[in-house]
Amino acid sequence: MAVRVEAKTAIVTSRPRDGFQWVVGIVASAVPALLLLIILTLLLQATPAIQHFGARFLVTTDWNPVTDSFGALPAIFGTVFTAFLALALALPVGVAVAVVLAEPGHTTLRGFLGTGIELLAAIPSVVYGIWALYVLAPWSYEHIEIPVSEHLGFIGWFGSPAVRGLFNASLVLAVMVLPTLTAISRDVMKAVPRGLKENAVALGATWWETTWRVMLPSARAGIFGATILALGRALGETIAVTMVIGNAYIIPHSIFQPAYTLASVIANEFTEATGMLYPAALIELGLVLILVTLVVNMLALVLVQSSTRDARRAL
Amino acid sequence: MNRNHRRTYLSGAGLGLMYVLTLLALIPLGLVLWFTIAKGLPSVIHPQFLFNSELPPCEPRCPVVSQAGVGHAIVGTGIMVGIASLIAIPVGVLAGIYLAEYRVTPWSNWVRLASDVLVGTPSIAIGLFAYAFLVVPLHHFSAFSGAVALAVLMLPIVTRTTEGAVALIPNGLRESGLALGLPRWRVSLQLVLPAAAPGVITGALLSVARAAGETAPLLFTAFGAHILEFDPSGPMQALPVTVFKYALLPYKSLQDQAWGAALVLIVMVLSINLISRWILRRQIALAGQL
Amino acid sequence: MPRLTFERELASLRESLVRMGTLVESQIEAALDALRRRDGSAAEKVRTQDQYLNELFRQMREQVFMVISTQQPVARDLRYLMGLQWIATELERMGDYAVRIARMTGTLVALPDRPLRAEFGLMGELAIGQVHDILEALIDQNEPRAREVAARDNEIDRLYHRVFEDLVKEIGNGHIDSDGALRSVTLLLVAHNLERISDRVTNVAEDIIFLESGQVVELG
Amino acid sequence: MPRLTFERELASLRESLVRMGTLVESQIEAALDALRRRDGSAAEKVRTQDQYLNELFRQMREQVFMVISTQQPVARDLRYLMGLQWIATELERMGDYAVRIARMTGTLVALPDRPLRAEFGLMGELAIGQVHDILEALIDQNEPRAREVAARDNEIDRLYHRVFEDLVKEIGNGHIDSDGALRSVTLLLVAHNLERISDRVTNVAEDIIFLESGQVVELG
Amino acid sequence: MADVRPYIEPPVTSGRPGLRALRGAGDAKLKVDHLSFFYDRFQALHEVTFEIPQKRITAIIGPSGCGKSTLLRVFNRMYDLVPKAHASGAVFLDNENVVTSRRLLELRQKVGMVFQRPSPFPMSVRDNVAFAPRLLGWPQSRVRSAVEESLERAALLDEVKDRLDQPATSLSGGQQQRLAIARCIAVSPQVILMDEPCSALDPVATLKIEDLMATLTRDFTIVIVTHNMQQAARVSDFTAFMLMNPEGRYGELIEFAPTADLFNQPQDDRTEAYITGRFG
Amino acid sequence: MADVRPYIEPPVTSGRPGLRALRGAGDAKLKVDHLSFFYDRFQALHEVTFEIPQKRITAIIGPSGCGKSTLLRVFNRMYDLVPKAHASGAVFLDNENVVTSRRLLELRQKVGMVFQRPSPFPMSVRDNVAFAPRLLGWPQSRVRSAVEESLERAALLDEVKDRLDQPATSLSGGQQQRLAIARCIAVSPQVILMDEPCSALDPVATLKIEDLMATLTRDFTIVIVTHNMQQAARVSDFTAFMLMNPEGRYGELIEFAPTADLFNQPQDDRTEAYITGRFG
Ligand SMILES: Nc1ncnc2c1ncn2[C@@H]1O[C@H](COP(=O)(O)OP(=O)(O)OP(=O)(O)O)[C@@H](O)[C@H]1O
Ligand SMILES: Nc1ncnc2c1ncn2[C@@H]1O[C@H](COP(=O)(O)OP(=O)(O)OP(=O)(O)O)[C@@H](O)[C@H]1O
Ligand SMILES: [Mg+2]
Ligand SMILES: [Mg+2]
Ligand SMILES: O=P([O-])([O-])[O-]
Repeated sequence: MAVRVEAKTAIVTSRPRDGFQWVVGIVASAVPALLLLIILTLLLQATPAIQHFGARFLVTTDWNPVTDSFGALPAIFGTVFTAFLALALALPVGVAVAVVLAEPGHTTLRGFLGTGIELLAAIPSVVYGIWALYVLAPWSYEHIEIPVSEHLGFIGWFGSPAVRGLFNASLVLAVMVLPTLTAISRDVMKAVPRGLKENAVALGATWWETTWRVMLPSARAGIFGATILALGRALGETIAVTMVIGNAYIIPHSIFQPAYTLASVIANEFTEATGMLYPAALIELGLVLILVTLVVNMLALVLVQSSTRDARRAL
Repeated sequence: MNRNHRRTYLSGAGLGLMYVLTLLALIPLGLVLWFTIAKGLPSVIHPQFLFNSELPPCEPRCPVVSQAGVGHAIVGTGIMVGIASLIAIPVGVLAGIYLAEYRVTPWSNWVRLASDVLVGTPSIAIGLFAYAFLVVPLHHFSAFSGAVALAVLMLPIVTRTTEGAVALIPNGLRESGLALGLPRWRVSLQLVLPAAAPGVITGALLSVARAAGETAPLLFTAFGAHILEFDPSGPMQALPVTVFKYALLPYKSLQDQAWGAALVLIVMVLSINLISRWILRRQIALAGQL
Repeated sequence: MPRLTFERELASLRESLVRMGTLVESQIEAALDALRRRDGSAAEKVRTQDQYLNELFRQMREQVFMVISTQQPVARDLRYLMGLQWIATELERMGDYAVRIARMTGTLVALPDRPLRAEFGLMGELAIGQVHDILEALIDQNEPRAREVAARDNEIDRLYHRVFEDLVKEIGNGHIDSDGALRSVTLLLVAHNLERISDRVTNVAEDIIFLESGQVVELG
Repeated sequence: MPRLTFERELASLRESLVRMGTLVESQIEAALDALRRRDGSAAEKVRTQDQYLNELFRQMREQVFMVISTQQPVARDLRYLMGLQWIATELERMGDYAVRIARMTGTLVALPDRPLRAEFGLMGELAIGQVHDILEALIDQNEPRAREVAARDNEIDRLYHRVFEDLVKEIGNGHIDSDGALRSVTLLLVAHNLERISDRVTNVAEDIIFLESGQVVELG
Repeated sequence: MADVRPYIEPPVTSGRPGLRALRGAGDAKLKVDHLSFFYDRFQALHEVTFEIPQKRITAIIGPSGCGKSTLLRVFNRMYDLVPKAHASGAVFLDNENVVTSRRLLELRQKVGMVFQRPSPFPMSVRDNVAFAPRLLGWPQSRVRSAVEESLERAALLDEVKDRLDQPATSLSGGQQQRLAIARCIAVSPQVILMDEPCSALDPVATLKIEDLMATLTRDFTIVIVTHNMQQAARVSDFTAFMLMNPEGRYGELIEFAPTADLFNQPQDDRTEAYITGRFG
Repeated sequence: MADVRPYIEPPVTSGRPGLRALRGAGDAKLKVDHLSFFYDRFQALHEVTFEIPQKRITAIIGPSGCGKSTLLRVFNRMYDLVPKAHASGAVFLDNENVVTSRRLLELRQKVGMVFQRPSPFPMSVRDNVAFAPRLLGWPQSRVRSAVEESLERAALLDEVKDRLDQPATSLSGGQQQRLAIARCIAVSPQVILMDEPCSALDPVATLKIEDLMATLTRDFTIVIVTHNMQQAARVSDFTAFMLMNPEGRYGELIEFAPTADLFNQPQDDRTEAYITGRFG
């Protein structure tokens, strides 16, 4: 009886502290710490520019180390434009690949395709760069840009073709984000419980109907997330773009014209950057870039996680 | 009846279209590989290309001199990636274990978010960070700062892949271990981690491959050098940097040099990748049985 | 939630049991009829009808097997099934008594005719009434009714003993021929069998109480 | 694969059945003993012992319930269980016969002593032998043996009929007093009960055949 | 009662008493004829031959890996999803050989299937049921009535009638399984195949489904694969017992009989060993 | 036989016949005393009180979600894995209160657990069994003998004695489950908890495990959670029936009794409704 009283008073169960959790937890903290450190450092280094230009920095267009007047708008424009154009090109293909790769059962063809796509991801961007510079760009100049500008030139957007420019940069970017797009989309599609497909088929749905009415809807959010994630990659991609975008610090009036992106400006000019404001301005560009990608990525993560969670619940 | 025929045919057509698009996606791969080999091989076939660290003489239209090589770049890449791995892999693995083993704690969610964001952070920005963090205080470029930049790049990759591999191990294994009266750390390190080893290794390899291929973080940290360097406290050449710098120069011989380096790089990276994929497949098969 | 299949099976079991009951009733009635009317052929008919009864019983048992092995009943359900089966056994036995009475009728018709004692009629009425009512009690799951019916056993016992004593006295008073002797003894056995029937009814009552409440009771 | 628990349960069931059998055997023997020795108290003892038998039977049934509801036997297993239970019922009834014989002994001791017919001894021997052997047949799962034992029924019937006729003749030859009448009739009922016992043995034999082979047969 | 007495009709002498017996076997809906099945090289079924009676519940039991699911998946050609899988022999559904049929869509509309996991589609309850009808291009009105009716027949309408537009994933496990059944009967198939439909459910939900099956037999022929022998015994009218052939390593049909018989007088010793739990 | 006759000892009058009855209840191993359990705010168990007898099999049955697994996981404090989960009340194992105990490792060695999925460790059969003993720092010889003995007791030795060094994943599902049992008894616990140990197995493997459990009771106290009522009936000596309280939304113990009694004369109507399948 006495025992019972004692027992009923012992409400919360005593948990011995888990040392292991603390150890690994602290080690793991390195990651967020690092992220913070990066942002803070850049912020610190960029302060001169930030103080000097303030918000103007984001909307002005001239970039003149001599007069120390810097504006980020053209770079921002180039970055965003190339990224979106690249996605527009990559998305349909990417989803198609994902659908094919997500098919159950392992056939040699599909295995081959899968490996291929992942190798596409493995190729260093600099290699894409050199290939784009010497192979892709000239080819697309001859066989895409010229014909298009001949027929649609009257629309200013399609005039004045050039070997190095927005369009070709987007083209190589599209190739480079394709693996990200497919990889994640495929995983999301694979996460769709096999039962769904079987049920649809058993109900007399064709492959096409099964895919479009059941599989893709289940994976919708995830695929969208994948797209955003790819967008993040496209925004941040440096080297390949730098090599084919043409390095012109302007807001072009044609998608074929040379331009600049945040990353490529930094890559090209940082080492020569001297003085006080110039490096700071470049670093501020970097800061802008980081913040943009950070927002985009978080958005993407939320989407991917939610979708895979749905899939798990449906299972 | 009739309708069903139509549906069947439509479905077939759709499937066909999907496969066509997929093949389309593979064309760039083929082209990249083909041109890299075609343009790189002429340089690489000279055996000394891999060992010498000579620049080809660079007047316009001078012939490729057979002393030219990218040995220094290969060594540099090796050293920097090595150092980076030493920093990133242990931390990454432990962090990954933390994320997998303590999935639901609020802190682990923050860590996970951070590493995902870090994965998405542009490498050039990481380069800037390393520059501001190490080069500026030390007042000179150094391979070490480059290695740090690469490490920052690798860390989140290792973390997430490790987490994935460890999380792949069914919970029953942990519970069984704990139910036998084993302490948590033994279960995690001696039971779960070994089971997940192949996946973890894969993650490490992938991160290595990624680091080996990166240019942007090195541009203003390791900066590059034209001679064979072993001292990490000084500037150092790396393969991707070689490709980037020479490719943009208007000299045929240097461009060939770049193509050659590109070929070496791609072979390195792809082989690492294939190996890791092979390991990973075994991992998945294994985890399936557990 | 009802468990449709099982309920159906139970229903059909109850049904066949009632069927058996009705048959037994009519068998007993027929047997006594034959006895009263000294009708050998009618008695014969009773014996053939008994085949049906046995067949019904066989099926009943088989069905109980089927239900137990396929529905895996427990607790009340199982009790109910077993109870039904026990009752079926009792009914089958009652049928046997009817047959025996019929056989004895066969013996009696061979002997010179003499008026039949009133008690036999009464006992018959009572027995048949009991069988009929106990079946109703089963169907209405009416436990008190079952007890009541079982209680009537005493009535029959009383009659039986009276018959017994009278017959013994009749025998004992010396002047009786061999036919008379055989007749008396046979009638005595008839009475005995009627009495047994009502004992069986008591058993049935006990079974009903068991399958309704799970109690094992000793009536009478 | 044996299904240990179930086998254990079956074993213990068989055991209790044998127990019942032994008890029944001794009950019959004791009852006849009392009859032979005209020992009222011994007869009384038989009736008290019957309590045990009933208790054993109650337990047996309960155990069968337990096994069915917990082990969900099917096919052969279920048949076996049910068979055992039916046999138990028969044994319990045999016990009742012993009790009735004891009761009649009670009646007889009140009457003047007279030598007992040899047939009773014989019938007793036979009946007990049958009970004993049928139980062995059950334990050895020996079907032919069971048939053989059941066949002995005729022997007892023969004796029974002889006793019956003699008694009827005895009554029929006129000069007999009331005591004599009562005695004869009582003895006749004793014989009847012995005969019933061996009928029951036949039923047991049928049950054994059923639980071994699943065939429903009609012996005797 | 006096009138009945003289005329007692002879009792029915059917071997299988009870309601199910009285309903008898009826005629065959699926004729399985020397059916063999191969996963690429591995033979899963060998020369299976039996007839599945119409509007009855036929259970397929047997130890794991003996080919139950495989057999079931032949009936609606689900195995087409498995590369390199092929069958020999024949399965006749109304004189059409399923195995060689090329009109798969019709076949699968005629032969519905319910799986172990309900896996509701990521849409509202209503749309789940309306899925197949819409594919068939039925007019709105007909679709609507079909939804109503199917949910009704699946004994689900009352529980969900005010949640028709909520996502189907919000239903409980048992409800989801009944939804799967409703989804399947929406296109009014003739045969419903069920592959361990209750093994993911708790006893209560299970019994609900079992009762539902009992009522569904009015209109449908049901074939159910189950690990749970008691379940087969409880719900089915006929039972097929399959076993993996020890040397051949392929599944065979050992015995097919009315359930009551199979569980009381199995003809084959292996069947007896299995149902009495003395197998292996 | 002649000698027995005159002396007939009065028959035993135990309410529960059969071997299991004869073994009687013995004394309690686990005393559950007003145990309530909370997943953070959600209450999963309410004031559960009963005693688990030593060296007997105690089954816990009840509909899904009534808290069976939760209860089981209190006995070896597995719930520590769930953050914010806490219990009130007491569970005494030899007068030590499990709920407040701080010596978890000893506790879990004393109270082993077997799960629904066997989840063999990714190593050889031998190492699976030897894993825990080794880490507990037992000497080689003792480990070796422990392995032998545990496999023997788990009725697995004969089947695997020539495959001891093959990966455990190569065993069949049933063998894996028995391996899990062997692994668990290798550290010689006093109590073995089993959470639906057979629900992933086919009937044959299931019966093997059940027989094994019957033999294990010689040395161990076994507590098994199962969805399968028949199984509980078959294997257990005592049964606890739990139910989710309709308004309170928490699991309670409805009835605890010897299995034979619970399945023949359940005292509570809810129990009867559940075991006769008329629940819900
Ligand atoms: N897709 C497949 N490819 C190759 N073999 C398969 C495939 N599916 C099943 N098998 C094999 O075919 C045999 C029968 O499988 P099936 O699933 O029909 O058995 P089952 O009786 O349904 O087993 P369970 O009761 O566990 O579901 C098994 O030996 C299995 O290994
Ligand atoms: N980790 C958890 N966090 C919160 N609630 C939980 C958790 N685990 C279980 N529950 C809840 O506690 C209740 C009891 O769960 P538990 O698993 O013990 O039930 P159960 O009887 O084992 O069910 P089942 O028979 O399906 O295993 C359920 O309502 C469940 O939703
Ligand atoms: Mg299957
Ligand atoms: Mg549970
Ligand atoms: O059938 P009885 O001999 O018991 O009347």
